Amino acid sequence: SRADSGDSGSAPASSGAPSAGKGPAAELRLGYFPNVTHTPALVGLEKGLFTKELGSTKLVPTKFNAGGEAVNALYGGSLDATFIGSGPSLNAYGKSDGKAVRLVAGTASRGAQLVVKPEINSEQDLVGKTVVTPQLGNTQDIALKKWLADKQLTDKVKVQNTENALALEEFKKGSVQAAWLPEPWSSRLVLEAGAKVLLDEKDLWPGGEFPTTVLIVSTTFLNDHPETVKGLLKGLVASVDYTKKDTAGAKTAVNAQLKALTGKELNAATIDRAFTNLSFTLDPYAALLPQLSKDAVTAKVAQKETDVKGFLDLRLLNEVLTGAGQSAVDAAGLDKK
Amino acid sequence: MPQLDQDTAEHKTAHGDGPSGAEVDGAIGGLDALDAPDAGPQRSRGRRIAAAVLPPIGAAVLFIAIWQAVWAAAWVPEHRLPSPLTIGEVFWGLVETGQVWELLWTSVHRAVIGFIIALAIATPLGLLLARVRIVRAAIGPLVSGLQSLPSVAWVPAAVIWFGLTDASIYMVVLLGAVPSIANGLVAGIDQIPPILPRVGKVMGAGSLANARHILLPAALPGYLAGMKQGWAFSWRSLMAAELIASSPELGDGLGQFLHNGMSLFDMPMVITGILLILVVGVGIELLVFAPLEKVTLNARGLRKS
Amino acid sequence: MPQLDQDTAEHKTAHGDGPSGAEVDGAIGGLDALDAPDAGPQRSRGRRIAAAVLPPIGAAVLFIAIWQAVWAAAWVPEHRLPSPLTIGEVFWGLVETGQVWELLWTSVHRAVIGFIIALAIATPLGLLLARVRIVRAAIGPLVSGLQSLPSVAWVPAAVIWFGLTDASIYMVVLLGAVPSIANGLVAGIDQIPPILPRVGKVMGAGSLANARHILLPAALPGYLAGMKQGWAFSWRSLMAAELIASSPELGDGLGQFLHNGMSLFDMPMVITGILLILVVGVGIELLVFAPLEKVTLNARGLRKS
Amino acid sequence: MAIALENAVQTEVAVRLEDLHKVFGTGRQAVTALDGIDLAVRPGEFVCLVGASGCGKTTLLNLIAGLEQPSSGRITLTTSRPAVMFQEHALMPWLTVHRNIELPLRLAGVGRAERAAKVEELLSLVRLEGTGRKRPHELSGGMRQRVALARSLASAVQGSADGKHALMLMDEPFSALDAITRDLLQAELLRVWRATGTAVVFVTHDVREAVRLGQRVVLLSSRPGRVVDEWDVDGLTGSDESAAVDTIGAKLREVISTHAAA
Amino acid sequence: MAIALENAVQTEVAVRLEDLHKVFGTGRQAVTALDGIDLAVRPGEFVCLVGASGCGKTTLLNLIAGLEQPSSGRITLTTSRPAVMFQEHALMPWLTVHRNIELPLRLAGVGRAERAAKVEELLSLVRLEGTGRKRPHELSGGMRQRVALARSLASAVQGSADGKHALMLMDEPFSALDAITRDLLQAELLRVWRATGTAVVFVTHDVREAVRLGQRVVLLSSRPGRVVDEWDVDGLTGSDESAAVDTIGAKLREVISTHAAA
Ligand SMILES: Nc1ncnc2c1ncn2[C@@H]1O[C@H](COP(=O)(O)OP(=O)(O)OP(=O)(O)O)[C@@H](O)[C@H]1O
Ligand SMILES: Nc1ncnc2c1ncn2[C@@H]1O[C@H](COP(=O)(O)OP(=O)(O)OP(=O)(O)O)[C@@H](O)[C@H]1O
Ligand SMILES: [Mg+2]
Ligand SMILES: [Mg+2]
Repeated sequence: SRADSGDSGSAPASSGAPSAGKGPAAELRLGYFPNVTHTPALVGLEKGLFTKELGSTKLVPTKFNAGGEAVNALYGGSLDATFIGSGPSLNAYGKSDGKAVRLVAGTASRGAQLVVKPEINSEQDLVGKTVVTPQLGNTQDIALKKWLADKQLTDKVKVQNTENALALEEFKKGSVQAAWLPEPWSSRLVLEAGAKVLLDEKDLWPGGEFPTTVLIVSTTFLNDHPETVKGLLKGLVASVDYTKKDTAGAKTAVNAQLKALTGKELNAATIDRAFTNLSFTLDPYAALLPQLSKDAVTAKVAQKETDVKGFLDLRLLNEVLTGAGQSAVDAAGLDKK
Repeated sequence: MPQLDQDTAEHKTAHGDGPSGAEVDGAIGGLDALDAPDAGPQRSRGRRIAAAVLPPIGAAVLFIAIWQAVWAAAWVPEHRLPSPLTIGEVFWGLVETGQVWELLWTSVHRAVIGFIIALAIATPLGLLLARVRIVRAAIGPLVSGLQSLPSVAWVPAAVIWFGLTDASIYMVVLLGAVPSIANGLVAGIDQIPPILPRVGKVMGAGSLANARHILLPAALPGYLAGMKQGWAFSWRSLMAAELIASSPELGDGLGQFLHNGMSLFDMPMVITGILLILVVGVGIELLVFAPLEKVTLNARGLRKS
Repeated sequence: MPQLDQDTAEHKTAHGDGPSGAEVDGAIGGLDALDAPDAGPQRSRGRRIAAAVLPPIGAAVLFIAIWQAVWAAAWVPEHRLPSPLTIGEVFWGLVETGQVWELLWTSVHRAVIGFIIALAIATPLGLLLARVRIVRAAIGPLVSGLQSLPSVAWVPAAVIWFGLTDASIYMVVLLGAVPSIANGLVAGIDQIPPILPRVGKVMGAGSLANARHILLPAALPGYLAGMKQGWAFSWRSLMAAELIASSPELGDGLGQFLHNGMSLFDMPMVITGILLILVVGVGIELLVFAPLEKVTLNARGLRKS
Repeated sequence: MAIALENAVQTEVAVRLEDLHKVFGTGRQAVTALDGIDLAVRPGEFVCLVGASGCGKTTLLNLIAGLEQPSSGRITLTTSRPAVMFQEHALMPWLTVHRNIELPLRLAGVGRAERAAKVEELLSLVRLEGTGRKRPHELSGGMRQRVALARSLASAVQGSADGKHALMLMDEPFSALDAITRDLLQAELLRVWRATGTAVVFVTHDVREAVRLGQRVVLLSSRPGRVVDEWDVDGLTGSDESAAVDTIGAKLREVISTHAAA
Repeated sequence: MAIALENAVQTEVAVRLEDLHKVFGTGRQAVTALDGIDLAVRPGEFVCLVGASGCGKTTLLNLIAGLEQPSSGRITLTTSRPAVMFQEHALMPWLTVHRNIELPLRLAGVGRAERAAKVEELLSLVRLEGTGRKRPHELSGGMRQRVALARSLASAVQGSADGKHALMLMDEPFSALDAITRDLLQAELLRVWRATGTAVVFVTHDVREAVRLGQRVVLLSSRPGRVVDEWDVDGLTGSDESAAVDTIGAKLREVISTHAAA
């Protein structure tokens, strides 16, 4: 039978304040994606906001192309923290039986829309049509499938997973008629392919907010180097503040990063529209996480609900926020098992 | 006493007295089998089948045992290395729901069709490349270059031309497999002893008859090796092509299954996917290529039974 | 008048009177070159180089011309099929910023290192597979099966085991290239006329000397073909591996560049990426494999120079 | 006009070689295999070529067969495509004995039944009844040579079917056979030759064989290969025959020793 | 004890074959190549094997060389590893002539300078001076055979260096050579044989050659291969020699015709 000792290192330190750990880490390996939904990450990197707060700790930013590799890298210990979609973050927590990762802050919310061909005016018009989402089990995929289930359209609407750029191309050609996409792709479909918005996902959530991007940290790293994580969070707070204050500057910073990372920037109209649909906040909207986890089951991308209790660890974030004179965010009781 | 000396060559065998010396040597001697002459008298049918089936099964059992041991030792957490049992369960789940047949059918029939088309294109292409100097000079390096293009590179082009249809998938598969098979054939033809095409020529064989009666059969061993590699390319390209999109029209194949496992960070799903792909690969090798190879080589007296 | 008849074989050649009959035939006759005997007297150095360089350049020019024509006809919208000029501009941009050298260097040096390691592993593996019956029976089909596993399947495992390091990338490359090279060597060895190892044996060559002096050189043509395919595999696997992540440590390679183009559906970038990859593929073929092949075949009298 | 003229001159010639040169390789490595060969073979004539090992006999046959291009000089054939028996057996390793012999017949489009009958006949002619289903690698050296002989005879018979003069080129066809089998096959070859009126160019290193079989014996010198002498040996018997053998042998010895000395 | 006893008996024997059987294939396809061969070769003895094409001579050599396993029976060698010259030339196509001949010396670990000297010596022995840098495909059939001869001589010289009796197995080594070259090389072979005291088992289809070279001629019958007769032909000359040739030839003819009739 299987010995259980191996995982002790990653046992949650849920009681008491995070202990002093092993002092600041030598380096922090931070994952992120070249997407506008990761704006605070991109701005923080572009403006050097993380480095400033991390002091002697060397920041190693790592750009990922897919969530899978980022989570595997976290699992494998070659990544310490990453910005990631809320859906995959839950998955990363659940698949490691609640051991590998902790959510330490929100980053962005909202910013996903169901955009359709102009002739589609209601959900009933979607019957027999194809709707695209970016990837099986990602945030928008779950949202669409949950929504379809609610409207009892599950078997009447075809769901196709394709990369965002391909979705745009297919939409232009008319081989797909609708897409549930995150920014900036919903904006690009509207602006470049004449799509119209049938539904903004924020309308489905009470208060109009839901987590889109969050910051997760490897549990081991959190236990060993709380100061470093705190530094990272300070940088993130600064970056979110900056983004809110100087939207134009943030847009420039994002485009600069995108240009460097992918060789292409977003055009002004797209980034403007994307920014209006997104909101950048440190609140992970913890209260909604259990619902998201339920939705995954409803959407049939997970067999069983992930128990999200213990997933959050917002103490460091709240320390930073209160220290900066801002209001603390609520963990909705999910910071305890 | 020279005959006590190591160098003294003494071969002793008697008809039907159990395993012949050469065989036992082969099993024990490892590398020494490099020099073992063909085993003497014929072995029984049962023993021959056993000799073919036991070693791979032994290898598989050994592999699973090591895996189980590593897992039990819990060096790595469960979510990184699931136990063989977990995989077994996932697999069994696929079998129970019948999904496994759908996955296999979707991918295998596509790969087979793609491969056959590739063969039909690559064979004349390979013949031209091998025998017409100007064709070789003009596009030979290009064909080799194409081989090294990753299949995903063709995905955008395929989608633009053919949309999200099977045609796109076949295009990606063909671009993977054709250069490989053609190159294999070229290599095979290059190695033909020059006397054989000359024999064809003096017998008055025209270009086509020469290709049909001399070049292709003479190049067969190399051609088969190229086909094997071509099959690998088409199967791998298919896996890449199946990632283009998952949609009800296209149906789910193994590539999609693997990809879904990776998007959901579901290691058991990923490993099951890998094993399924491997099973297909090994199965095709054992059922198609190994027998073909054996027949080809035996007919030419190139391999000891 | 029998000599006016088609069948009358009449060969007429005079020393140094311009292009020999065989050559002209070869250029005009297309498929008939299948039967053309080797061109008579030696050609000048300049003409030989021209014969090597002109056809591929001609093919490239033809290709670009067709492309430009299709683009000019505007059958497909610009964003799906950019003009050759646009590509030229993107490419020039890469050259001006020096980025192209970084991309090429990162990918090519990784591929070369990976390939060399693969060669070092695959050669003994191939020898064992080819000559030790039990090894072949046990893991032969597995090696062929591994070949058909898409590289991306290894990515999760590689990332978990080796993290975001070059080691991960090399693991993916090795798993792609080793089975292919080993299989090529096995195919090469299987085709060795059995008399040659026997000659080695009667000369008292031990296992290693036999491998070194007889098997490897005798299998060289087939081995080279396997190496070529192995290179294609390692290059393709590298493209898959480079998608894992990009960080300052890992650097950006061609795979990453291509992926960026694809995730934006930016056709000029995609096509530039494809062309760069192709250039490397064709370059390696022309600079490494083609000369090696030529030497190997010529030494054996297998190809008319 | 030139053609018509040539035609008139050549009606008596099956193969005409004029000032034939063949050089292998280039520069310092060049080997002059043939250096100005002039030779004419009449239709139905049996010519034996003898010469030292490496003097260019095989090269000459290859040139006649059109398998190599002469460096200079001119070859004219008025016959149908020659049947060739190579010095190496050159059997297709993937075909059974039966199918190897059948191959020229298949290529000529002969029907299945006729092919089978022909192959059986040829197999018994070369004393290999019952080995039709074996592969070349299961045969002894001499057996392979006999299969190659049977194949070239099949090819010859086929070639001569189109009404033109036929031609056979044979390169040491009996070298791997024991004396008795060789005697038998020599007799068979002569029988086939007489029956079909095929011209034969026959390379051998056995002067006795050359004299026994040939109507004319041509001696090549080596390095460079030239025709040094010819003997008419048609119909010689008894002591005439052995005298011819001795003469030719002596000349051969002389040619070789000059070469060795040079 | 058995070993010691055998030892005493065998000191006079280089090769001993006892009731040797060799069957190729199984079931209905089986070919009995050798059917109870008993033969002993003394150290330093020159034995010639003759027999019809396909009677099993090559098979017998392969068994002695350890390249095939007998179906039953027993082979005992008291010599060092035999040097073998195959019926096919079996040259390594990727090696130059020089390197082909050098190969056995390299494998035996002979130093570079010594190897080069030895190869030059052997090349001139087989009258191929100056062809060292050519590849096998650039040679004529007879030249290839001579290279193979030189290589087997290199191997023999090497094999005998360890103080034991040496053994050479030669399978029709002169079959592709013209009469003159053959005479020269026969003389060279005899010289080497006398100088080194090597036992030789020599397969040939030329009875004259067998009588000229051998001390003993062994005649194999074909299908199944058995020893039908042996002749002591040591030191025969003149008319004795041609008488022996005639006797053996007649017997060979008789054996072959019985077979053909059966
Ligand atoms: N492909 C080649 N390349 C270079 N040299 C060659 C080639 N073929 C033949 N030669 C040379 O040409 C000469 C004549 O060779 P050829 O094979 O015609 O001799 P041959 O008379 O048939 O001899 P043998 O009786 O030994 O078969 C030889 O010196 C040989 O080395
Ligand atoms: N590998 C094999 N498989 C099957 N049969 C074989 C094999 N090798 C030899 N034989 C058969 O064994 C018999 C003897 O062959 P072997 O080669 O010993 O003849 P040989 O005496 O050397 O003849 P030759 O003078 O023609 O070379 C032949 O009938 C041949 O068909
Ligand atoms: Mg010759
Ligand atoms: Mg033999």
